[in-house]
This record gives sequence, structure tokens and C-alpha cells, in this order.
Amino acid sequence: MLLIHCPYCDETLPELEFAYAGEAHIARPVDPSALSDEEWRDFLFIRTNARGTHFERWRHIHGCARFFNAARDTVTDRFLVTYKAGESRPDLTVKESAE
Amino acid sequence: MSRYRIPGHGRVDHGAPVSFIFDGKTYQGLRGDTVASALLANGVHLMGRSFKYHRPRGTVTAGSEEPNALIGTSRGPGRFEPNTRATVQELRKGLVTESQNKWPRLSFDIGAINDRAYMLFSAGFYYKTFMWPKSFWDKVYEPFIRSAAGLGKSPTENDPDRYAARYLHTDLLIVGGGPAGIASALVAAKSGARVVLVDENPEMGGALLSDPSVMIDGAPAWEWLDTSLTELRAAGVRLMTRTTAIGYYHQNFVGLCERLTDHLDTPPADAPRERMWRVRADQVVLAQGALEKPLVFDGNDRPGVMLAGSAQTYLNRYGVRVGDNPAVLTCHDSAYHAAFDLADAGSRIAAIIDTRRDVRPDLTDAAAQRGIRVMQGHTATGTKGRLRIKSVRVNPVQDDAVGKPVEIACDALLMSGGWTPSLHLFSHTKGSLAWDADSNTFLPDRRTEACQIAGAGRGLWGFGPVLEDGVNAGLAAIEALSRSGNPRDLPVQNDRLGTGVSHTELPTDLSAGKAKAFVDFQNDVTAKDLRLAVREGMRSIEHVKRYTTNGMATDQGKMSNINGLMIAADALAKQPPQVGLTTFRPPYTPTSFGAFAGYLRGQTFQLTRTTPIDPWAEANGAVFEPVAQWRRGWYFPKPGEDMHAAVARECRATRASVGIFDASTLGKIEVAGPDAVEFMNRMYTNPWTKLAPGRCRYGLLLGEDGFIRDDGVIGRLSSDLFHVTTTTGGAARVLNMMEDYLQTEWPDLNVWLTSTTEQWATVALNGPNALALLKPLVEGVDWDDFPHMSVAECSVAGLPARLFRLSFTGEVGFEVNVPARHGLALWTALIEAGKPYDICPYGTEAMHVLRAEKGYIIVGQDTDGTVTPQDAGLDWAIGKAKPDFVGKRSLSRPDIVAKGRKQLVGLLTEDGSKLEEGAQIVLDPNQPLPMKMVGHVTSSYDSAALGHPIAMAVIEGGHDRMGEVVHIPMPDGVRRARITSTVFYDPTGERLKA
Amino acid sequence: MTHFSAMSLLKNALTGHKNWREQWPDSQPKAEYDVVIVGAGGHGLGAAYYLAKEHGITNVAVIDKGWLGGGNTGRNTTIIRSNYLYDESARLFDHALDLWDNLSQELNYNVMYSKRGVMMLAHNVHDVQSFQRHIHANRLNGVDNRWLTKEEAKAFCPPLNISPDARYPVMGAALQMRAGTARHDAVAWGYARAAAARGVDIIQNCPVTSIRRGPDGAVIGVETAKGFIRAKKVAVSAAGHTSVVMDTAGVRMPLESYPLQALVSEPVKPIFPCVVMSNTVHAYISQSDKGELVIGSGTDQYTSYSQRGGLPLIEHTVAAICEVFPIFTRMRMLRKWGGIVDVTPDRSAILGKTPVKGLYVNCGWGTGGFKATPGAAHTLAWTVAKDEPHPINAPFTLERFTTGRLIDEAAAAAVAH
Amino acid sequence: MTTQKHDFAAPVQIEELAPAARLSLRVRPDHRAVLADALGLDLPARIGDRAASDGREALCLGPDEWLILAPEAADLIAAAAAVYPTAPHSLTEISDREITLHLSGPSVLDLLATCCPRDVGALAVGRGCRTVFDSATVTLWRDGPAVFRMDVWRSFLPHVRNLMALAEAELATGL
Repeated sequence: MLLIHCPYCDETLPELEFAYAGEAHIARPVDPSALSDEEWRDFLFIRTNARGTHFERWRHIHGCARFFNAARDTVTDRFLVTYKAGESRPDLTVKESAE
Repeated sequence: MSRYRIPGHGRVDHGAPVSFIFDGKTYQGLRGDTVASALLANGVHLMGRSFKYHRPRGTVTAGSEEPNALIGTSRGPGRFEPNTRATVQELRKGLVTESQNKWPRLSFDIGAINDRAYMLFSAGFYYKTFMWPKSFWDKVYEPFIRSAAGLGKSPTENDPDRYAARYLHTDLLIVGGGPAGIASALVAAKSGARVVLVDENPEMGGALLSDPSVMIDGAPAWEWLDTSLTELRAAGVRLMTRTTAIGYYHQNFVGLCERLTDHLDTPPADAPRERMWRVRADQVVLAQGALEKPLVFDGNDRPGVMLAGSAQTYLNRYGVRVGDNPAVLTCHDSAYHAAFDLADAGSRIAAIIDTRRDVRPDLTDAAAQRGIRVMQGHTATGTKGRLRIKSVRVNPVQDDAVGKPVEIACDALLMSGGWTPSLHLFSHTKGSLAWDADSNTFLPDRRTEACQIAGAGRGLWGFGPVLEDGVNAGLAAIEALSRSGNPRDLPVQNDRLGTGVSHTELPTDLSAGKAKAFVDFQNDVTAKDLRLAVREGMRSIEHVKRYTTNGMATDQGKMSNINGLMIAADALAKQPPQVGLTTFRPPYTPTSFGAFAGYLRGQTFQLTRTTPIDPWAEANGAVFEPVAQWRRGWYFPKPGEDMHAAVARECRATRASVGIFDASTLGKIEVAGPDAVEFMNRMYTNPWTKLAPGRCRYGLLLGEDGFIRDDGVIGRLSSDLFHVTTTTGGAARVLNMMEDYLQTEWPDLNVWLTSTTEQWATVALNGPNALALLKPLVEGVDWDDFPHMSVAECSVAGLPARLFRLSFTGEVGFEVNVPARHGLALWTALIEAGKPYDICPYGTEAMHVLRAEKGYIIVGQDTDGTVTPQDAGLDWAIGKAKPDFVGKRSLSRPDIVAKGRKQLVGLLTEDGSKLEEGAQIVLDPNQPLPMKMVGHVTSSYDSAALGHPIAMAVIEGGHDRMGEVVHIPMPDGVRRARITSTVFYDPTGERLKA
Repeated sequence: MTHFSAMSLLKNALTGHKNWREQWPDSQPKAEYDVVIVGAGGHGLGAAYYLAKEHGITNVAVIDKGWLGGGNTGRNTTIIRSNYLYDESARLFDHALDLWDNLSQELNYNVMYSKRGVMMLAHNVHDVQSFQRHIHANRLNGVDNRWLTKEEAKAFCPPLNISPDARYPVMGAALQMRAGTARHDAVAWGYARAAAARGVDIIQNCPVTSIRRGPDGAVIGVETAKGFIRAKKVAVSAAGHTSVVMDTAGVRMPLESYPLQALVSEPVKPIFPCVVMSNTVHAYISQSDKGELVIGSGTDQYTSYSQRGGLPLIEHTVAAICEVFPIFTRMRMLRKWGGIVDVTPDRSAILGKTPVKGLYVNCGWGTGGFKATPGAAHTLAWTVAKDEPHPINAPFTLERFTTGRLIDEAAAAAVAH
Repeated sequence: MTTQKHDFAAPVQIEELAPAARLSLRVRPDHRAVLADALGLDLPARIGDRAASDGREALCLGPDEWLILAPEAADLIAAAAAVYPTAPHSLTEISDREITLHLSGPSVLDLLATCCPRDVGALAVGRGCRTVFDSATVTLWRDGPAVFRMDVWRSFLPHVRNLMALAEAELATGL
């Protein structure tokens, strides 16, 4: 069971309090009607599925109920950092974890 | 007194005899014995039969790594378990045990003919045959293989015992209560850190329990052990015995299985049998020690052949001599001490056979003093004895040339192939191992978790070095906890240091092809099986393991992995690391399902939600159905009524007068704030801006993929406040989806969501008399301005209420919401007030029928996650003028606008028969299989109101096929049905206007 | 290739098994191949075998970063069935079932395909409706699948608990009699041996680092740890790692990789005669020829390549087994392991051509890939050989995620694959 | 409400408390002070912190969420409504949504540790948190070293009580 730091509660808590919410930084287009079918497909379905650092969303569903972002190494499952919704992707060049 | 027990010797209670049964015979043991030690005390070595060849087997070890001595254990009805390790099961009064995998009896087993034909049962033999004739596989071959395999018998009764679980958070978890673990705990405890020390044995001490001869810190080993444990208890260290660390998971999450009652004569009532501890530790020290390796030679599996260290354990811990004249076969110094201890305890050591030419003189001298003959530079090439070893065949080895054999009589053979660090938990963490060529073992290398490894687990030998290492690990751990501690000196006198060499198979003068030199005892994998696997192209240890099943027995390779690897590497002429090591997987030792299930059994397996009105339904004979997490009243049968009759009556009564229905499970979400209407416009397909306060509207929610996710009636209570209802199953999902958009896509909106599902109890009244019934009970509603699809805050039956006027039946209908605590009061008040109208409680089934008669859909039944609003005939619910809403873009994707999509329609059979839900629909009933199916029946009911069955279906291009006839091929013939509108009852909606 | 038979076994037994030859050579890569297949699992090895056998294309390499059969092929719970709802799925999996039926004889390798029957439990009215829909659809598709009352289900699988007091009472079951299990390793080994015998190179421990494309955009080969390997065609069959490999060819995939865990109990004498799946409580169980209860779990909630997975999920899986089969609480878990499954948005596979010329893909099987092995391999070989869809894999395109023509078994039936 | 008899020998005591007014307040941080004034109650900014004054209690559950307890709801709602135009917010009565258990006794932390994955022992006296007990979302108030209140959604209560009953029996055995 993972340990997750909630950036709102500022506490590190067991995974069972959280719900995974898919890849992060996939903003819903402002005007979907302006998108081609391919662009809309990319928004709906295409995912990075990174092997290594993965930017993803979690929700502290059994806590403060906030959605937030995280960078996690999908090879070790270790969280590199978590940050609040709306904040931009942190620079991890230093944190980048080798396999 | 058992013949092989030494009075007063060991840690067992000689004053407390315990009798138990093995294969129907009663034996005497002592409190503190395991089944294995007690049987050995009685001179019984034969304890089991092997997996494939059914060879007679005795215990090889004295611990949880035992591959052979597996027995069935039981304590009365429902309390039987197979494959229990006799070396672990403690004696308790009335313990009944039996040997396994034999017929008719352990000493004479028909299955042993496999042993005669063993040349046929070579590695992977079953991949190469049993293929002809094809039909024989299912009928003949597989049943044969299955009945031959399988060790013990499964339990066949329900288990009356309870199991428990507990979370535990600590600074430091130390796994292994041997010298290294205790030393770590001693220094860590002083730092004030929360420390937990666990050990799988009934008492702490590890190797100290088997080897009491050393002096630690000036005291005899066992005295030091007692004072140390006292010190730890005093310092508040949590000492957990009979507790196995089964798995090491992410971020120092460790699973511990604590065995609470299997050793008790009579467990207290309600006591759980086992408890799974889910430990989160900031730091972990792994001090799991090392496991002794068997030697690989012909006949190394005969009862009486066991590990030297285990024999020493039986002697010193249980006061049991494993034989009168054991021989010793070794390539490591440690076995000498076993020999010496046994000799000093009165056994006559037949010989010490050492594969090494050169042995430390102090050892040979000590042997000489005891009159023990040491045969240096010798090998063992066979053993004799049917059910117990009688002699061992020994040959000298001179530069790889094996000389003439001699027979040495013995009643036990104590072997030592050296020691392997126990790194199972470490490898659960995916920590990497490094091959140490000198000691021929893998040692811990790169760590992935916050852990230390201490003692024999790092390849150290001797109590002195191990204790020192334990101290250092403890210091490193508390330093990592940013606490400070002081080193501790634990001097050791007459320590038993030692070294050894390592072998593949022992050299032999016999044809290797004939030798039955076992590597995996339980699975009957021999050295030549491993070499055969390599010959057949299995180059990775994973392939070799899977092809031969080496290391896949219930000891999880603890006995066989390293020997298997050495032999495979030798066969491949590679270094072991190039061949790899099979990953150890949790659990460390086999762990009962019950321990994993914990409290999640029976009624606490998963929660069942009930409404405030549920007690009334229960008391009034409702039949319930599970819907999502809820239990809901399905129908309310009168005496003698079946479901069909009850549902028909409930429907008739509702249409004739008034029916009452518990709708409390519907999800409810309060959407409040200045931007509430904007939010609703973006989430739901419908337009909300023009909906006046005090009015309701049917709302449709799509996923971003354009498919229907949920629906419900939504009331606008004020310009800034909506009362949203969702489906019963959808409540949590819808709120999560709304929060997702609100928090991450539209954080600028001033609107907030609150779940009020359980704030309100909801009672639905439907029927021509619903209004008449309700009116007198309501205060605060202007009935002249309360048409269909209205909502008001008022009081009903003197209770604060939110009253909706809406209908899911086509009759005049209301939904009364009152604070949940008053739900039952409201219900009973309405039942009372309804008596003059013959009010009829109805359940979910009648609700389904009534809504189907009106063509109202049930999301999840008439839609299935692939249905768009157009497909469902709900285009009218789409705000055409709205620029965007969730899912809008997907509705214009090519396949969504394409012709021929399955669309929801009504169906009426021509012969008036009822269709089966899920029945498939075709246009041409005479086509051959596979048929072209154009749709299926989604809902089908007998309609009491219409006097005939009705059905809803999705059919390709259905909306353009009104009036057409389609066919439903059933096993008993083809039905014809005509496509109709989905509204079967009161198409003009007259009844709503009442 | 030595022909395997009782005779050859006996003959070799008498000569101490000294004369068995290796089942496949440990090949080193050549400079160029007609077809390179990335991923030496059952799917990849099978595709190579059918390319050689049915299309005469033998200049083929199957490349794997590890040992053949070391991925999901060797980590799954070996359930084989074809009672899927939609025509597309039913055809594909039933095609596989037909091939399973003769696979041992075809490969001269006993893959122990055991038609023990797969029984899927219905625990509520919704399950019943959904299973009935499956059964009717299967009947008209010529796929066997029939409804059992709970008493019939109990008779078919005696350990089953059909007490009405259960938290999830059994209301009945759907049974596919032709379905069952097979020996997973044997599938990989059997295909490897048969493919190698037809000249296919199996190159192990050779990670493919990227797929290279020529100026015209078409595939020209793969970069590997053992250097560049030229290839006219490349087929990716790398399960959980597919999206990583495809990415190097500039093709982004609608895939996410999740950990999937499975476990076995200690071996016991025959007690469990069939395969039972309960999607409502998430319990999948059968008994292996060795006597172990083989139990499948659901996927963890987060994407991962760690092959680990957490304890809570295992606790719930085992609890579910004990709920449906209460006699097993005193059985012991022997071994638990994890795999990586690649999941598409509609939980159906992607099988066939890609936007890149000469690049083919076979992925997205989620938790259901093993059962499809021969069918997927067979139709993929066809598509690679002819550069056109096979009628059976034609619907399983990448394009469907653009057009919206999804094959969503899970949404349609809440049935996990 | 069924109220269990006190048994001071028992390792834990579990009581259902009589219902009080309970409200969920949602407001942007920049309007927090306005609402605090209106409600006459401090609204702590740190998640998990609590405030109390004349019978009213507030617990911060999220960056924009407070759980408020009071003897009765009406005047709170009125007071908040008055500032709505200047400080838009949502104040929703949820008095009936949850039922509150009072948990106390020497083994209360062990009881909670049977089903709460978080380290409840680390929750300081006088603070609170929303967390999970088995599969039920609950709100925990720590009122003393061995005294807690637990708000449980009404329909989840039977399940929570069943689990607690198992744990009580287990704790009583001392094993």
C-alpha cells in the first residue's frame, strides 16, 4: 500500500484514503466543438502511460476530498512529489529517478 | 519417558506431558514440543510421502522451511488444515494429526510404484506425452495426474474460527528475534524510538535457542537472552512471537501474520485464530538469519537424513536426540558442533564425513577427544534403509577420483552443505542481490526501501560478528530516524566460528543418470532433472524452475533454490549470477486465507446499506434485492403470493388508488452558489437557465464519451440552489465526476457540492389518490401553483420537508423528502393516512414495471454504457442552444451520427407471450448460425394495467422501423414481435394532469 | 525437432534422458529479417509460428527483453473462454478456442488444455439480466453458454456456497462447458519449439530500444541492445510495455498499464472441478493439475510497471474467495505475484495495422490476453503476411477510438475479462 | 437511539450520541473571515484544526470546507444568509446525514486500529480528521487521549457497528 502526501492536508497518509484519478495535465479543451475527431480522440483516450516518471492525479477521497497532482515513478511506484491542482508541472530533472 | 528424550534437557517443560495423535496412534510429548520434536523423541522419523514418487520422508529441518514433514492437523469439526509443517505446529492437548499423500498407509503406499518408474517421470515429461488419443486428456490422463498430485486434502467444512486484522505504526520494525535482531532492538530501544521486534517462533532467541554453549556479555547464552528480553520489555519494545513477516510491500509496509490460538489447548471464545498486522514502519531491520543447505547425493532424502543444525536444534531446544549413532556429512565447520553436542548428550557418532581435505585442527582434535572418527576428503554416494536410514555409503575422493566405498551403519545422517542468508523479504522489495564468490551465496546489495540487513542475513558467521552487526544495524536505523544512540559492546566467549565450501552434486562413483540425488525434496526434483532441463534448452533459472518445478514446493525453494542454481549454472558452465536467481515472492511462509480475509467475512465481508424505512419493510415481510451497496424492498408478498402475483397487485393498486415506495436510496446532491446554474448547464445535457425556482426538470448526464452515465429529476429551490437526484448506484460516481470538473476544470465557478443522500429520507406516493391523501398533511404549499414537476420546502405530517411533484409511474406522483431521522415516522404517517385509500406499499420490481409502462428508462438496464441520448430517444433532453456540455463533442463523432445505431423502442409480441430480458433480436429468423443480431430486449414485464406483456429493446435503426416485425429466436422457437413506441400506457399523459 | 510421444519418452528414459535435444536454440540476431516481432510471449511466438507455417515466412525474429514467456504468459491464471457478448469478441475468442482445441497435437507439445468448464456467478438481478443477454447472444453466435440455477451451479461445483444469507447470494450462473484452462508455460514453450523448428530466430535478453522508420515513414527495423536489426515489417506484441515501444515509432496509444496480481494456494487433492468467476465480488478461481488453487485478483487502481501490487487488494480477493467458498479459509496462500496488463478505453484489444507502414500491433488485452493467444497470434500473422486485416481482427482497430465504434464488453455487461 | 450501557470493565465503550445540528460550510478562503464573524465562530484555516465557542464547534475538513456543530441550525443559517451577497458560500444542513458514536476506554486506539489505516494515535487531542473505517468514510474528533467522536453516514452505521462488535469481543479476550 502506497504512502501519499496530500498537498492540502500536508500529511503523508495511506493509499486507502485516496483514489487514483488518471493522468494529470490533460486539460479539457475550452471549445471542444472546434476540435477535429482526432484531436478529440487524443483528449479522450490517448495517454502517456509513462514508464518512469508519470504525472497523475489523485483524490483524497476519504480526507479533504481534494483532487491533486503527483509525479510518481511507475517502475518503483515511489512518489517523487505531489502538488495542488492547477499548479504547473514541477521540474524534476534533479529528482528524475533512474531505473 | 520417550526413548530419545534427555531428561531435564532443552527448553521444553519436562513436567508437562501432552498427548497427541499421529495417524491414529497416541503419542506423548512435552509442553513446548512441536509435532516433529515429539515424534522424534518417540523415535519416529517417517512423517510423510513425497509429491511425485511417494517416497517415504522424514523431517529434514526443525523450522518453517520444512519440505517433507507436512501433516494434516485438526481440532474438531470445521477445524482441519492440510500441509501443516510438523516442525512448526506446537503440541496442544487433543491435537489430532495425520500423514498425507499415501494410500493405504504411510509405511506401505501403493503410490510408491511411481518411484519404480521414476525414469519415465523426468522433468517436463507431461509436456511430451498424454496427447493421444486427444479425447483421453480430459477423460483419462488429466484425472490421473491430478489424483496423483496434491499432497494433503482440502478442508470440506465451513471454518468456525474468526480472523482479525490490525494496523500498526511504528518507528522501527525488526524482523527476526535472533541475536542480531535482539542486539538491534537493545540499542534502538534506548533511543526512545517505538520499536517492534517480531519472530515466527514461539519464543525469541533464534540460533541462541539451538546453540546455548556460548557466553555473551559474561553470561551463558540463555541467561543473556532472558535479561535482554526483560530489558526490551522494560523499554517498551513490542515483542511479538508466533508472528511471521509474510511480505514486505511499498514504503516499509510489512504484513505480519500472528498465530494466536493454534498452540492453545482451549482457546478463549471469540478469540481470533490469526491476526494480520499491517505494519507501517519508518525503518526496518531485517535479521532473518540464514538457512542451512542440504547436500545433494543419491539417497539424501531417506528418513533419518536431516540438516545438522536442525539435529542440534532438536537436541538443545527440545532435549531430543535424533539417533543413537548418527553419522555426519558436511562441507562446513558448523556440523562438527552438532556432532559434538550429540556426542556429549550420549549419542555415538558413527563418523564425521567431511568433503574437505583440510579441516581446522581444533575441530579434528575436539572430535578425537570424543572418540569420533573424522573422514576428511570423503563423499557420500548412497544410503540404505527402507523407511529409515540404516547405513551410508562413503568413498574417498582424491583429485576428483572417487575411490572404493565403505558402508557406515547409522540411524541418522546429519548433513550440512553450508548456509544461505535468508533474504526473502529483502527481495520482496526488489532490492538487488550480489553474488559472493567466496561464500558461494547471494548477499544483499542495492536497497530500495528504508531498511538495514543484519547478521547472518549478510553472510556473517558466529555470534560475535552477528551481535556486533545487529548493534550497528540498530544504530544505523535510529540514526535514519534522526535519533541518537550509543554503541554497545557484546563480547562473546567460546564462540563457534566456522567456514565451509560449497558443492553441486557430491562426487560419486555411480552412474549419475541412475542417482536419485534430490534438490527439491517435496517436488521430487533431482539433480539430473535440472541437468535435463538445461539440456533441453532451459537457460534461465526461471525456465529451469518452471520446467522442473524446482523451488515451487511449499517451502518456496528455501531448501532447493541455491542448490538448484548451482547445478543449473554448472550445467550451463556459467557463473550463478548469469543464470539468475528466482525471485522470492510473498508470503514468506504459506499463510491461511482466513488471515488475509480478516474481518471481511460473512455479513462484514462488504457493507450493506439500509434506509430509515428498512425496519418497516423487514417487519412487513418484504423480499429484498441488493442494488449497488443497498438492500431495497423488492416486493411485499401477502401470504400465499408469489413474486408475480405480488408485483401485479402492487402495480394494480398504485394505478387504481395510491402506492407508496421507499426512494431514500436515490442519490441527492445539493448544488449551491452564484454559479450553480452555469455549472448545471455545463454538466447536464439539459438547459437550466430558464428553469424557474420551485420547478423541476429531468436531467441527463453523459460521460465525455457521449454515452449516458446517469439521470434524475433536479429541482431548483432558488436561483442559486439545485437539489439534484441521481440513480441509486450512481450517487457516489456522479458526485465524484462533478467534483472533478469543478475542482480541476472550472475552479473559477462559485459553486459548491454537498452530498445529502443520507440527510433525507425519500418517500414516493403515486396514484390517482396521491394528491387527496397528501393534501391534508401538507402545510406551506400553494396548490394552485404546484403543477407536475414542481418542488417546495414545506411541512408534511408536521415534519420539515422538501416536496417534489413528479412521477416515475405516469400517475400523479410526489416524492416527500424529510430529515432521515423522521423517515420512518413519515412513512407510517402516510400508511396510516392512506388506509382509506387502500394505500399499497410497492417494491423495486413494481416500480420497474410501472415506469416501463410509461417508457421511462432505467440507466444501466435500458442503457449499458454504449447508449447515446439519441439512441435512447432522449434528444429532447439536450439543450440544443448550449455551446457545450460534458459529452457534447462526442455526439458528433462519425460512428455516433452514423445510421444503424441501436435505438430504444418498444416491443409487443404477436402471440402475447412475455419476452426474456436479454433475448436477442434478428430480422431473418431462418439464417444459419452465426446469426446477424440487430438488438436485444432490455426490459420485459407483464403489464397488469394493459393485460399483456410489454418489452423495451434496442434495435439497429429502431426509430425508423416503427410497426415492423422482428424475430426473437429462442431455444423453444422463434417469437415475432412488432416494434412500437416505448410509451405503452397513457400516451397522452392525461393521468398526470389530474 | 525430436517428435514428442510416449514412445520417445520411453526410449529416452532407457538411455537416461541423455539424448533429448534443446527445444529451441538461443539465437543471436541476424542483420535483417522479413519480420521482427517484439515480445516473446505466447502471442508473439504464436504469430511467428503461424507466419512460418501458414504464410511461408520463416525469416522471422522474435525479440524479448527478458526470457521467452516471462511476461504475462507466465503470470496469468490461465482461464480460457469465449462466451463474450459482442459478435466481434465472440468470433475472436471462439476462433482462439477452436485453435486451443488442437494446439497440443498441432505443436506436438502438451499444453494441457483442459475443458473443465467456466462458470460465471450471478449475484444480483443485474447480473442475471446481463448473463441472460450473453447466453442468448452466444447461442445465436454458435458459442456454447448456458444458464444454471444455483442448485445446478452447486452440483457442478460442490465447494460453492449458495446460502441465501450470503452477502452476495448466488442467484445462478452462466456455464461455458468448452471453456477451461491450459498450462501457460507450455504454450510459450510449445510455440517457441515449433517456430524455431521452422527457422524462426528467438532472441532473448535483447531489449528493443526503439523502432526505426525510413524517410518515407515506413518501418525499417529496430534498435536493440544487440544493435540495429533491419526488418521489412515489425509487429509489437509487448503487453504492458507496448505503449513504450510504440512511442518510439511515433505512435501514441490509447493504453494504460496496471498491476494485476494473482496467487496460488498450497497444493491439495482434487477439490475444485472447474473454473469459477465472480465479477461482482471479483473472485476468479480454478485448481491446477498440481493441486494448487489458482486465484486471480483485480487490477490495482494506479498505473505501474513495478509488477508488485499492494496487500489490500490481495486481502479483498482472498476475502471474496472465502465468501463464495467458505471451506477454503484454512487453506494457505503459497505464492503471490504481479503482472502488468495494458488496458484500452473499451477494454478490448487493438490487433492489426497501425498508421505506420510495416508496423503492426497486438495489445490492449487487459486481464484477458491468455485465452486469446492462438486466435490473436493466428490473425496477426495473417495481417502481417498480407498487410490487410483478417476478417476476425478487422473490428479491433486503432481507428475505433476516433470514430467511436468501441467494443465495450465491460460497459455492456459489467463483466471483467 | 439505542445507547449501550456503560461497562467500565470493558476495554472500550461505544455510545450513539443524540443528534445535534450539523452543517457543512463551503466558502473560499478569502471569505472565511466574513463567515467566521457572521457565525460568531472561529474558522481555523489548517485542515484538522478545531475551534469552539458557546456550544458551537467547527472542524476544518478541507481548504474551503468546515464542519460545524451547534445546538440548533436555524440562526446559523440565517446569519450566514445575511452575508451571502458579499461572501458567497454554501451552508448545508446535514444533521441527519451522519450519526455520531462516542468511543472511549483504554483500548480505543486498538479498536480504531482494526479498521483505520491511518495512524490515529498521531492525531493530536483537540484535532479531528475525515478518514476511512474499513470502507466507510468517517469523521474523527479526538477529545481526549482515549476519547473520540466518530461521525458515520447513517446507512454505513450498521456495518461499522458490526465490525466494532467483532473488535470489542476480540479485545475482551486479551489476545
